[in-house]
Amino acid sequence: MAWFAGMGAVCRRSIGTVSLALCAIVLFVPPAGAQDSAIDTGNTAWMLTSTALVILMTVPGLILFYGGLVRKKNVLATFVQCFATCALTSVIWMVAGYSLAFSEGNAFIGGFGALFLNGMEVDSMVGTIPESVFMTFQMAFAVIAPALITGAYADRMKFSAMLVFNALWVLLVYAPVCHWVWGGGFLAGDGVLDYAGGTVVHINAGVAGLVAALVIGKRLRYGSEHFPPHSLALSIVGAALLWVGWFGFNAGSALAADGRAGMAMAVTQIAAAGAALSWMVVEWALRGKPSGLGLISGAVGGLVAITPAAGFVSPVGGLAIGVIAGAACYWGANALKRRMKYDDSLDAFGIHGIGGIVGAVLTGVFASEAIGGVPGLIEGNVGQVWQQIWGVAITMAYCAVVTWGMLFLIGKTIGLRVDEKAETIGLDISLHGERAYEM
Amino acid sequence: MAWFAGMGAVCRRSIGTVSLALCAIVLFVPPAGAQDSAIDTGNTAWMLTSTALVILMTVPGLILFYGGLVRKKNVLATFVQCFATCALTSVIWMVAGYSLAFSEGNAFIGGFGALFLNGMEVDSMVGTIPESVFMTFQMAFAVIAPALITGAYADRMKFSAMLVFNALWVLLVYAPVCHWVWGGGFLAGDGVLDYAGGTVVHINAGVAGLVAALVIGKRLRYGSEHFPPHSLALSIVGAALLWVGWFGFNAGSALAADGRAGMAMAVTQIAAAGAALSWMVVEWALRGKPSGLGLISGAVGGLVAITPAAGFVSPVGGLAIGVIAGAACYWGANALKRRMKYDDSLDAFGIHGIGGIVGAVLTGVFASEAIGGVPGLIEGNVGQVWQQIWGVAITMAYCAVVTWGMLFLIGKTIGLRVDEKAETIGLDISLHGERAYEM
Amino acid sequence: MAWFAGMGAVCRRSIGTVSLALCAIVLFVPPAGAQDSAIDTGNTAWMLTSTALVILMTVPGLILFYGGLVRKKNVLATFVQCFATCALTSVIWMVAGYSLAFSEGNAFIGGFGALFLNGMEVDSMVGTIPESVFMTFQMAFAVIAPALITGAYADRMKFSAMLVFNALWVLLVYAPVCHWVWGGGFLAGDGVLDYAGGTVVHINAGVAGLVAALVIGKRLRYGSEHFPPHSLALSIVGAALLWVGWFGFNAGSALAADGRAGMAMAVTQIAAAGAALSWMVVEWALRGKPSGLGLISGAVGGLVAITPAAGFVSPVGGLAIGVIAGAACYWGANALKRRMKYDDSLDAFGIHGIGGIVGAVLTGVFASEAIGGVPGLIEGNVGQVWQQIWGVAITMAYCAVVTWGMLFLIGKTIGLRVDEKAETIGLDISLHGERAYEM
Amino acid sequence: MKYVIAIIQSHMLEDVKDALVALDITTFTAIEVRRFGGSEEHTEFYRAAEYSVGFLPKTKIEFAVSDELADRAVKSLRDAATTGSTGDGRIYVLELAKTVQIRTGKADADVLAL
Amino acid sequence: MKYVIAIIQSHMLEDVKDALVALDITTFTAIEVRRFGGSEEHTEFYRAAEYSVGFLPKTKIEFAVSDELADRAVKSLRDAATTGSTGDGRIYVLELAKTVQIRTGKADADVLAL
Amino acid sequence: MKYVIAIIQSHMLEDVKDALVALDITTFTAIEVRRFGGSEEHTEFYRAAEYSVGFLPKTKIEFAVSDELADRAVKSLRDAATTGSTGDGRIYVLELAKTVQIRTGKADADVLAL
Ligand SMILES: Nc1ncnc2c1ncn2[C@@H]1O[C@H](COP(=O)(O)OP(=O)(O)O)[C@@H](O)[C@H]1O
Ligand SMILES: Nc1ncnc2c1ncn2[C@@H]1O[C@H](COP(=O)(O)OP(=O)(O)O)[C@@H](O)[C@H]1O
Ligand SMILES: Nc1ncnc2c1ncn2[C@@H]1O[C@H](COP(=O)(O)OP(=O)(O)O)[C@@H](O)[C@H]1O
Repeated sequence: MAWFAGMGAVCRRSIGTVSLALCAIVLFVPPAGAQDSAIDTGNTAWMLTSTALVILMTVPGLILFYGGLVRKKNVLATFVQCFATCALTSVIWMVAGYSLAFSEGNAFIGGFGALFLNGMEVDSMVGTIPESVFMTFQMAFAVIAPALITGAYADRMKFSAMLVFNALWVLLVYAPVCHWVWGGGFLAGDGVLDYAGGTVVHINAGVAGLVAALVIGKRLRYGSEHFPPHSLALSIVGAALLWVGWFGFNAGSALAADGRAGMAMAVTQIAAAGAALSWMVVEWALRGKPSGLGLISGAVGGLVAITPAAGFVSPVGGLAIGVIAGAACYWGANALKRRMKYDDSLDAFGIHGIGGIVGAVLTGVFASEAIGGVPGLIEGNVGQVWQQIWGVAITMAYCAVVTWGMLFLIGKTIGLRVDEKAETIGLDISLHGERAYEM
Repeated sequence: MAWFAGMGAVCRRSIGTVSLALCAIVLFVPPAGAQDSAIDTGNTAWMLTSTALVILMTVPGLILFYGGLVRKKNVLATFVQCFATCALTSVIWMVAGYSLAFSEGNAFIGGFGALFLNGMEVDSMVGTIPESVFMTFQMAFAVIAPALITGAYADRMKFSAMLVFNALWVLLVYAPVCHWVWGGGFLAGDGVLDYAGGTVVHINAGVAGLVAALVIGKRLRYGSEHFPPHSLALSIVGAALLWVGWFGFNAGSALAADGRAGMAMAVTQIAAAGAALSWMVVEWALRGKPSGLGLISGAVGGLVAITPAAGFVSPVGGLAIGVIAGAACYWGANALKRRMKYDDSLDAFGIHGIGGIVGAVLTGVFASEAIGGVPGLIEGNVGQVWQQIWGVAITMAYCAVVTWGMLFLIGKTIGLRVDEKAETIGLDISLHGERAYEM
Repeated sequence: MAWFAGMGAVCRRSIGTVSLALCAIVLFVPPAGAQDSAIDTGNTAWMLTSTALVILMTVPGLILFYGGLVRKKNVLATFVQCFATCALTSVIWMVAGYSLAFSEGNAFIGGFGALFLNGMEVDSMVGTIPESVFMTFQMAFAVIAPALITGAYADRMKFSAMLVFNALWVLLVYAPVCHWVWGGGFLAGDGVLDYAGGTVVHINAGVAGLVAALVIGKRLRYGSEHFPPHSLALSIVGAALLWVGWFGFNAGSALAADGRAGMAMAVTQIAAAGAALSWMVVEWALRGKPSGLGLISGAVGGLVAITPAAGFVSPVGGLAIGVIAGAACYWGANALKRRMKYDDSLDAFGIHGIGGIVGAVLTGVFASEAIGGVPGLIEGNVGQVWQQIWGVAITMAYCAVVTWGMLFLIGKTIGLRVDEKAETIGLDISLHGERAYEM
Repeated sequence: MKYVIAIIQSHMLEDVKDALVALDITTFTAIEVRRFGGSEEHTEFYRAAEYSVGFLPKTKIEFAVSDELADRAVKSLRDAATTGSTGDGRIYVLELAKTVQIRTGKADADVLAL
Repeated sequence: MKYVIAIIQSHMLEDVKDALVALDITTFTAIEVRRFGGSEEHTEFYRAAEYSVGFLPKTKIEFAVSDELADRAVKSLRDAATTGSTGDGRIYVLELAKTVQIRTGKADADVLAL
Repeated sequence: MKYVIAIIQSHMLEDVKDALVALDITTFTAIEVRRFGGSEEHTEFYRAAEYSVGFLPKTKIEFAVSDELADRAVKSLRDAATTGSTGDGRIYVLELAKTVQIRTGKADADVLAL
């Protein structure tokens, strides 16, 4: 995807203000029919692998990360939310999401030309890889975004409402924003850099999570009762799988097995490491002990922050982004959350939202012409930071408004929240008739 | 492997009834010595990855999926059964299994030319990949088939009997059937389509499981006592790993990183998603609640069903297969099992057997000439369905008879089942002297 | 890395005693600037994948393997030790470790030319892959070595002391030894074979673990109280992930997706299987029951032993190495440990040390000219065994002395061990303020 | 009133439950415990560690009954929990001074009916 | 002296703790138990297996008090643990013959002060 | 007869077991409990959540003895369980009205010999 964003950027820089329309043409990914570029089996091999790695992030990565953080009575429900989101989004994406994001449309949204993957043949190509691989890789991205949101409303949302919400959200929020950035839409045209989805996936999911947490309201007895994670062991394993899968997310966004993919992988590792250490140090200093939860929260925050930057910054830039993001996410999941008094249960906004925003802006700061072809603030291109902020702002605004509207409608019809008794007994028994562990 | 099956099919269609002998020659994979085709590093990279992914399916995927479903006192024994099967089968395969499946032989079974991998050099090739990679990929397939069977006789089989059974089964059931379909045997010659092992692995394992469950008998107090899964959390994680690993299983069966591999990966994801949703909907309608166990059972059923079809059907065909398989496996693991009153503990037959049969037949229905070169029923080729049924029937018959014979002999000599006291105390303590969890 | 080692060996054999200086030039990997060799996307794809697989070994593989073996009160601390080591080492490696290991220096250590990855551009190459990929792959190796050591001092080391120790150890022990073998140093020049790090990673970590266990002393109540693993289920899952990740470790060390990588993968699978069975049989014979812990300990022992041999031995050689290593590690983790009365908590030495030594020596026995270009004892090259022993001896001696010195200094300053109360309460609460499981 | 504690084989819990319900004892608590019993001692090995362990998992159940019902309850429980083999467990009957139903606050509530 | 056993809703543990601490009962033990109660029975399905289950998780707490404090302790506990809905649980008060503080060996130590 | 309940440091279980076995008390039940004790309270943080927690894991053991053996059993147990530091726990002795061995049905069976 860097490929598109990078091209968008290059485009704009050379041809100025008329870029939008032109880029939309250049960048457009034609899913309907084969291109004549030759397949590169090496690139294809890496993209097949990357797709598997991105699925690994959601199931079982996110499942374990989130599932470990909830109370014992809601473990299975949390697992099921992620797993069902994976299944549902895959089908939605195949039916219409891919078409809305990547088929020929306008600057705001794609068209209906690729409904049911119409036009995707065995030999259709996107660049040097088969379109089927590109489509599945994008599907894996579409899967993880709504799965991330589940962290915000964990422990209290109706399962039916969640399914409806996720289906609508993928079609009306994710697909358009994806189109803006990677499908030939106006954001890439404007020169906003987002290598692997900091804006499309993480800010988007983080903001949707914040809105959902506000609309749905706090968990019962939030504040008065203690909700310790039922198993940090699971969460650490989940974070580790997220880390590993993220290599596919970031280095896969090169759509190739080349030097830029390698550089993206290197900075991913470095930023995650830097952020884990940075959160650890801040927590050790402020609270006297470095916690396991802090370490993994920092690592995930760093992975989020490096996502938009991966193919644009040098290793030293990656380290800087990681270190800053670790501290910023500490603030987001602690001071900010306490001050604002919303109950974003598992910090979908505190980590993915804040990490995503910090990463998007810092991409504009640390971008290096030698790496991704676009200089950032440090190399004298002050404008890039403003472009990044513009991209963040428009995404946040759009996402917040549409997400709020959806939740409002669902709330008025199906209802968003389980009743008090179900919430007290726990969602595992009340929604799914099972427990996670048999005593 | 699609490569072979595909060629077999093409072969047959063009040269008619003399195909068997000819194809057997054409398809034969010569493990004894280098071929002169050039290596493709991209294809090789993907096959190395696929091999790792298929191993991931057995350990830890299947370990967790099965281990979570048994009672606490048998967790470790279930883990050990899969792990030991992985070790034992690898050695058996290296010593003789590979030779029996893939070295030059007749239409029914391979020869002894590649015992101890004799003739496999660093530069031996199979198509565009090194033979060592092909052999290890096939080894991973041979590992998972007997590991799947363990689900049927979980909680009561002797460990020693299990080892002997698995060793014999790989040599006398798996290797021949593998030879029939992929090693130049008569089934591929007959035009039976099995892209990634629906027949060879899943039907084979499912039927063997059913026979084993019948021969060994029910668990003590089955029916009167409740045997809830000790940890659905583990099972969901296991199912997620199976899902991820299955990309290697299906897309790896292209033996290449090409458009067909991409298409196989896409339909794998879509069918798994469709089947998970389909089981969920059926269960929600019939029982009032969508369970986590249902969701993952459906997903695994869909993955099984798409296995023979992966490289032959379009995305829409994949979705149809998934949706049908989800409902069919629901029936297989519920109504069918209750009616027949066998105790297939973890539904090796109900899911892998039924899913495999449904998938094999539907491959004949939905096969698309544009994808895999062979049309199916929908494209007017009625005969393909009959060929598929023939493939299923002959495999089931052969597998059932030979498996029954083996179990009978083992029962008469070593004995198949632990004694009552050992079963009551649990296999963890009685067979392995350990517990899975220290209280 | 086989590439280097292999070249080293070839070098030495042809040009005799002047090899050291010459090889140092030939083998030197210039991190500072692009080479003109063309990128091979297939090789790059496999190396990107391998890097992800090696990270998977540490987090979550080793985390689970080790975490399952400790007592419930130290689970999280064990997880955190591995996770924090992963983060810290990544940063250390980027800042200076890579430079010390691989930038231009002398026969003993590299230079400072690549501090902060200075000189690594998007288009810098190492062989046919981007340098960024090579560097990250090496980083993953540097991460797992100190993580392995944590098993030796589990349950009692201060977290701060551990961080300092690991940072120093990577710079002063790991980086030099890595330079000797793969960075153009004297061991490769001497013809010592180490395909994937048996000496650099496993012997090194095993010996450091032994020294640490001796210096830090036994756990409180060791011997009088029973310390059963709190969850063998976790350990088995961890061992399974180690197994899968090891394909990246060994087959990735080819730095290419070729026949030698395939052969390395095949023997890795075979040796692991052989060793698991061999430990199982020995334990079954001596203790009456085959335990799950035994099975996985054997498998890991086999994986360790095949590491130096992977690209040099045939499948039959791999099987032999596996079978011998399984029995040898049984002895190492049982008889040897009991006799010597040190408390190497999780057998970092008993398995990684012994397995590494056995593997390194047997590489000299079973090396096959047809596979890796170097004959071993069996093919008449008696000298190779001596070279291997020399490599083992010098590594053990250097590692032991420097590790001891570091621990001595840290003990005198920060202190190595938590106090009695903290150890009794458990490190989870006392060091990190958390528990792994909420009751 | 009596407070009855019983240690039973875990797999007999269902039978015991049915027996108690038949006597209108429709609520009780159950929990997994470890039972140490010399006769069931065995040796466990974890690599070099060799250890003699005498603990096996059992289930402990507890409930309150009126004095009148106590003997019948103990008898029913015993009959339901017996397998005839070592390790079947034991029943303890303690004197119960007072019970309070939390929801209603009623003291010494209808424990017979419960 | 009395030995008090209470079965409460798990999510009321914090409130109960505060109530006991307010009476200077600063130590007690707590444990998760499964409560069988006919009225809360439900059906569980695991594929073909259908089973009626009456167990729900609750928390059991135990502590010792002097005779004087017993009634106040029971009342406070009951007030703190009440939610008003079925399943709030029950308090059992048993006669306690003797206590020993392990650290000091003191018999019948200041259980009031504890 | 007496029913003895003891809360001990988990790592003292082995010593206590040996002490009981020495008195021919060869069976008892053990279970992990959470002990709340004001003096051992500490603060836990989970991101924004800050919470004061007073629970630490302990082991609870229970067994029955004859009246004659009771005092010796309590003394042995206490001696074996002492470490001298806070949190060593406490022993409770309750009056036991009756025991039944499930396997044999014998009432008030040889609890001394057990
Ligand atoms: N006779 C009894 N013996 C032991 N425990 C009981 C008894 N009756 C109730 N309990 C416990 O009290 C709790 C609540 O019981 P229930 O009768 O369902 O609620 P409520 O008293 O509020 O109506 C349950 O957890 C159960 O374990
Ligand atoms: N009044 C009580 N009721 C129930 N348990 C108690 C009581 N007092 C102490 N305990 C138990 O005794 C153990 C140790 O208590 P504590 O007073 O902290 O130690 P010590 O007696 O050594 O000073 C704790 O585990 C606690 O559960
Ligand atoms: N004196 C005792 N105190 C406490 N529990 C006991 C005692 N004697 C036996 N038990 C419990 O009874 C159960 C069975 O004891 P055991 O004597 O082995 O079987 P059986 O009574 O059938 O011979 C064990 O689970 C043990 O916990």
